[in-house]
Amino acid sequence: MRPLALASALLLSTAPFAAHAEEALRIGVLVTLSGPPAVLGEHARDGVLLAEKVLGGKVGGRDAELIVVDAEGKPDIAAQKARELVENQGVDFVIGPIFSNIMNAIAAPVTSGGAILVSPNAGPSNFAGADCNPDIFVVSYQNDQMPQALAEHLNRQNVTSAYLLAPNYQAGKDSLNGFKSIYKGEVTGELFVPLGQLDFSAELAQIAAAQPEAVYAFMPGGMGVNLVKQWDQAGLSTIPLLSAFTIDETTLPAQQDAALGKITASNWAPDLDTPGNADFVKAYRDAYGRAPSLYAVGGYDALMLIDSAVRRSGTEDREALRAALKAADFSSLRGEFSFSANHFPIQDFYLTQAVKAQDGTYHTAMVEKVFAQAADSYVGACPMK
Amino acid sequence: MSALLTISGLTKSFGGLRVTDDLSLSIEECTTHAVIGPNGAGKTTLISQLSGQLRPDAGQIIYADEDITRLDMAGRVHRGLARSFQITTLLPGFSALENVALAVQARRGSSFRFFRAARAEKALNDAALACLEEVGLAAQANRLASELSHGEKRQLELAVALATGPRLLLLDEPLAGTGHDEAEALIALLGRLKSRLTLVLIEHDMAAVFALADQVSVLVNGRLIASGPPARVRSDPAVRAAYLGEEEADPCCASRV
Amino acid sequence: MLNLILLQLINGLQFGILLFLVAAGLTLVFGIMDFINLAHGVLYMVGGYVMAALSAATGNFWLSLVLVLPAMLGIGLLLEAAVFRKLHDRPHLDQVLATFGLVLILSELVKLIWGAAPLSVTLPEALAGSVPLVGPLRYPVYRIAVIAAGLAIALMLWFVIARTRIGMLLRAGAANPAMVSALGVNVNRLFMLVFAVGAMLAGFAGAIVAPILSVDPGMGDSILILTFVVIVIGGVGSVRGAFVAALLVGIVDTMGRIFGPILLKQLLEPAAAAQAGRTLAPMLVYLLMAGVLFWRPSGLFGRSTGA
Amino acid sequence: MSIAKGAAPLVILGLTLLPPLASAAGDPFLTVIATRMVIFALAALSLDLILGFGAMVSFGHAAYLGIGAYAVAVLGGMGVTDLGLQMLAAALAATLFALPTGAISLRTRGVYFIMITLAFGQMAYFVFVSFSALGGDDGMALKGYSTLLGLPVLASGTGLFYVSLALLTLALIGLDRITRSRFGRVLRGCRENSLRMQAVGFRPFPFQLTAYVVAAAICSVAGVLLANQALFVSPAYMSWQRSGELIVMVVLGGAGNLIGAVLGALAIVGLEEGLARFSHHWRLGFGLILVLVALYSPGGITGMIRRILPAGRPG
Repeated sequence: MRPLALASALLLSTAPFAAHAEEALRIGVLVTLSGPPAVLGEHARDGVLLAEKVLGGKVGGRDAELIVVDAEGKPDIAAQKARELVENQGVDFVIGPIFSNIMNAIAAPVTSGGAILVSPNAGPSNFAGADCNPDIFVVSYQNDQMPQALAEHLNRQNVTSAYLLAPNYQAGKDSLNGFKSIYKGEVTGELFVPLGQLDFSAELAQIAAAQPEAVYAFMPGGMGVNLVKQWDQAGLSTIPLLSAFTIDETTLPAQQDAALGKITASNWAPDLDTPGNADFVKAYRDAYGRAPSLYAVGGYDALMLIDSAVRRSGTEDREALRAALKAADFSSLRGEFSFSANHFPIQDFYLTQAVKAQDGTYHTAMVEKVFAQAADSYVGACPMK
Repeated sequence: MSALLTISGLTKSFGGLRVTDDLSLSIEECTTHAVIGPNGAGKTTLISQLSGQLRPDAGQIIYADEDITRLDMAGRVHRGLARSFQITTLLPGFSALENVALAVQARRGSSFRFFRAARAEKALNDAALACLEEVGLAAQANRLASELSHGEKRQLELAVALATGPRLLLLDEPLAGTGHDEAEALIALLGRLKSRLTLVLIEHDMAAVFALADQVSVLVNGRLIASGPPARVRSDPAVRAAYLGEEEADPCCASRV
Repeated sequence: MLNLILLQLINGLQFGILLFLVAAGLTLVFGIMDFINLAHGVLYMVGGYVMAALSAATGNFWLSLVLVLPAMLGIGLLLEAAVFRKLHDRPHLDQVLATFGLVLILSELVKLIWGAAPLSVTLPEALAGSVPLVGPLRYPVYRIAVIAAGLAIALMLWFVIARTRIGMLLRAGAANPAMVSALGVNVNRLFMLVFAVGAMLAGFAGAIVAPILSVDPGMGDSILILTFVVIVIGGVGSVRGAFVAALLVGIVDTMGRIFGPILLKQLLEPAAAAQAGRTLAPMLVYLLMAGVLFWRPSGLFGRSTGA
Repeated sequence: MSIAKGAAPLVILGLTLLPPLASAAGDPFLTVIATRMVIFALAALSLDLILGFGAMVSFGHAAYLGIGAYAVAVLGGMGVTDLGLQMLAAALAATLFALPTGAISLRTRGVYFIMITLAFGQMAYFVFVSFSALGGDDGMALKGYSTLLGLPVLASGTGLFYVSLALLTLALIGLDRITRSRFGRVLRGCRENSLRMQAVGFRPFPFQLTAYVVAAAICSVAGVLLANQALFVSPAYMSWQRSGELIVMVVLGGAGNLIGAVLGALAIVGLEEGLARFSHHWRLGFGLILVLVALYSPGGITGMIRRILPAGRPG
């Protein structure tokens, strides 16, 4: 049990209180904390809470109250909880969510209710393009960028054929399309598996028969754990598996040795040499007993972004606040960081791989930089300038 | 008199067991025809095939000059071929009146009426009450079927069957499990019905059988071994050997006289 | 191509055997005791967690696997005494409500104890790696062991049901539940036994898949529905039906998913085939179930519901 | 039925007074939660018609919630925002899906019926998951609320609440009459003993199918409202977990007396909202409550009320 998490959960029951001269800043944290993918939400939440602790309980120099709410992985429930946060709890910011479908559901209730949405993870293409919104800031990435980084890596390695694997739903299709938009070699096969499938023996047999030069997989959460564990068991260790959202610090405790050496794309890793990153990793480990992931970084940076903007402009003047957020005048754990016109980040992307630390725990580690200060490919479709 | 119901070559097996074996029989209009036989002779299976609950493997059932072999239960009821059950199958959560009213409703008018409360429909209730009166159960009209005594349930079972407006009534052991007085009353009631309906009666109570039946058929192992007027069947040596003798030899199974 | 089809058949078989292990206990509880148990999938999950905890504590796969059995038997008996016994002769819907509640309780307890992150169990050395089949195709040793274990248990169940007195009672109970009590058997004891053994089988299934699949709080959910599909296709109460249906579901799902899109490509233009394949693949087992129930409304080996 | 007669007006009245009381109490958000309660009450109520009165336990009822919601999305996308038209289209679509699937499902009985309805529900779910034009698995946000006679009545929280409540009341009255009509009597008769009903000359099939379709249509209206409440549609609305929740609502409240379904929905949505405020591990307590009700209160909430208030027997 994590006392901090429980304490934050209990915070939710505190009633709204009367306005003070310098009212406390209220920030909702709306992430999925139940169901199979709960661990991603926990990482993001813990990242936010750690940032608050680092800031000494104050955000933007003001007392801050964090209200953590479970999106339950259900879009309609998340939409209702978002409305409750904005209309009833009167939050100024909502940090969330983890999943793209939840993002689609909560964007309108949050922004039309007068709050600003800061996404620690989800970055669906519509919000990067035509549906971009002055009150939505995504501190993570646009979903396509991870597969694109891997495709670019394969291009540079002159890998001429690849086999693709993704769950059968929107994000899966988007991910493969993202990969194909960059990849110059031949795609020899594409397999879609039902969402939630846990046994990949059939797909692995197909891949074994096809013997491609490389495989790209997008297999988030528990599905990724199983895919990676079954990969070597099926005798595929000779075929490189490159993946996005499949191997990270949330899945490594279960994948363990099976993930070692496997390549993944990321915008961050625990050993990334940026100011404050080492301290963050240590503080996170000390506080929560596990290695932070990119989800934790998303949560941490989200609050740090809010802190910088409120410090700079306050919350009274909305235009000024937006401008202050857009300026991104905070020290990201990822180093150099700025926003495109669509409020998605311009940042570096890396290849990482899973490694085993001396203490027996697992984490991802830098291999090389693929893109330097890259923006996403949808920014042109965004009317905001 | 012409035959109202004609069965020819009726055959039904469960697994390897032939429960109805090439059975042919014809039943005249306005007669009472009893089917008797030892336990397991296939009497209830026969009734179930006649009523449409079971489909025969082979053979034909002609009712009122129509081949009804493949017709379902409801279709037969609408043509006047109704049945009662040996094991009471009333609607336990419905009142006695409602049990009967449903049967009236099935016969009269559409049941695709969605808004008027059925319980308040006078025409249905009056007809149902008349049926209850006929079987002597009018006083219990508003009690739940599940609360009635066993004998009352047998009476209600009959009332429901009557309410379907039958021309031929298949009665599967209507006296089963009733006490002496209840049985007397039911026999008297069947005697009254006999004059206006065709009855096919399965019954273990030999006194009742010989009091009511115009014709008796004896079924053993799914086969018809004798059929005819009661006196002739009673004296048939094959019947005595296969059935009646055995009954008389065993006092526990002896009929209530 | 032929080799590949063969390999996929083995994959389907292995998946089917796994489903059978979970389904066997449920079909008995359901068919004989006429008890709808939504918590059966959670018992599979608990088996996985107990296995993960034990192997972390002992560091020995085989010892843990052996210890899982009594542990799950105990959990089964405990649940039976606390909840299931009281619901035995209640309407199905009360059972649905109670066991739905149990699903929530056990899933949340597991999260409280072990956290939400998936856990894993290390493969035993002896069963790691894979054996070559044909050409580049290989098959994991551990999965062969899973097939063998599943078949052994199926055989054991067959022996118990076909050759022992308890089996006789179970068969009688499946055909006619009233008969069991008429035979002078203590129905409550029989129920307790069936339920606890069912829990043990489900837990064992959870334990042996732990090294291939991750152990997470959601693992019971997905298996539960598939298990119900299996026992309904097989016919409620029939262990033989569950076995056949489990293999059928496993093979249809695996083969259909892989070869369905290939077949569709022969019939439709590529884009339409890809779309149709993606739409149809996840529904395959449901189409199979609807089809079976359309032709045989009581499943393949179920007793006819009659009138 | 005496429970329904007594409790229904009280429940409706209580709900009617809720928004003004909520704003007086300084917690206007209660109205949003109450709207959700009312919408799920409508869905559960429709399920009770087949589950409680027809003994048809559908494990795919949430499909109609989804169909209703997508009707709003599709028509809204075409510029048709009128609530009446959307409800009509939703009911029509639900009928079109319910007719063939209901007809096939009704070949089976008992648990086989439960599972075949699950199969159809899952098929509907996967069709919408793979429907890219409607957002696929991600779902899609709606551009705006439905309109009533051209007026943006639903855009305000209280407007949506009262429209939902009015529809719930209408459904409650309508279903109360239906279940007591000739039709309803046949349906209840088939629940108690299908063989008996055939023996008096009824074919259960057309009655059961009609009830199945009516329930589907009503549930789709709840879907229309749900889409308006969340301003979002997603296949998640049709998942089997949702169908299971609807069953649990009906059973918790007490099946076969209409008001039970309403009370069950109110209780479940209320418990979810209420318990979630205390702890993220609220499911522990929630599960415990369900188990305790199942063990110690046969007939659910209405069963409990019946035992506390010794009313006359039904009839």
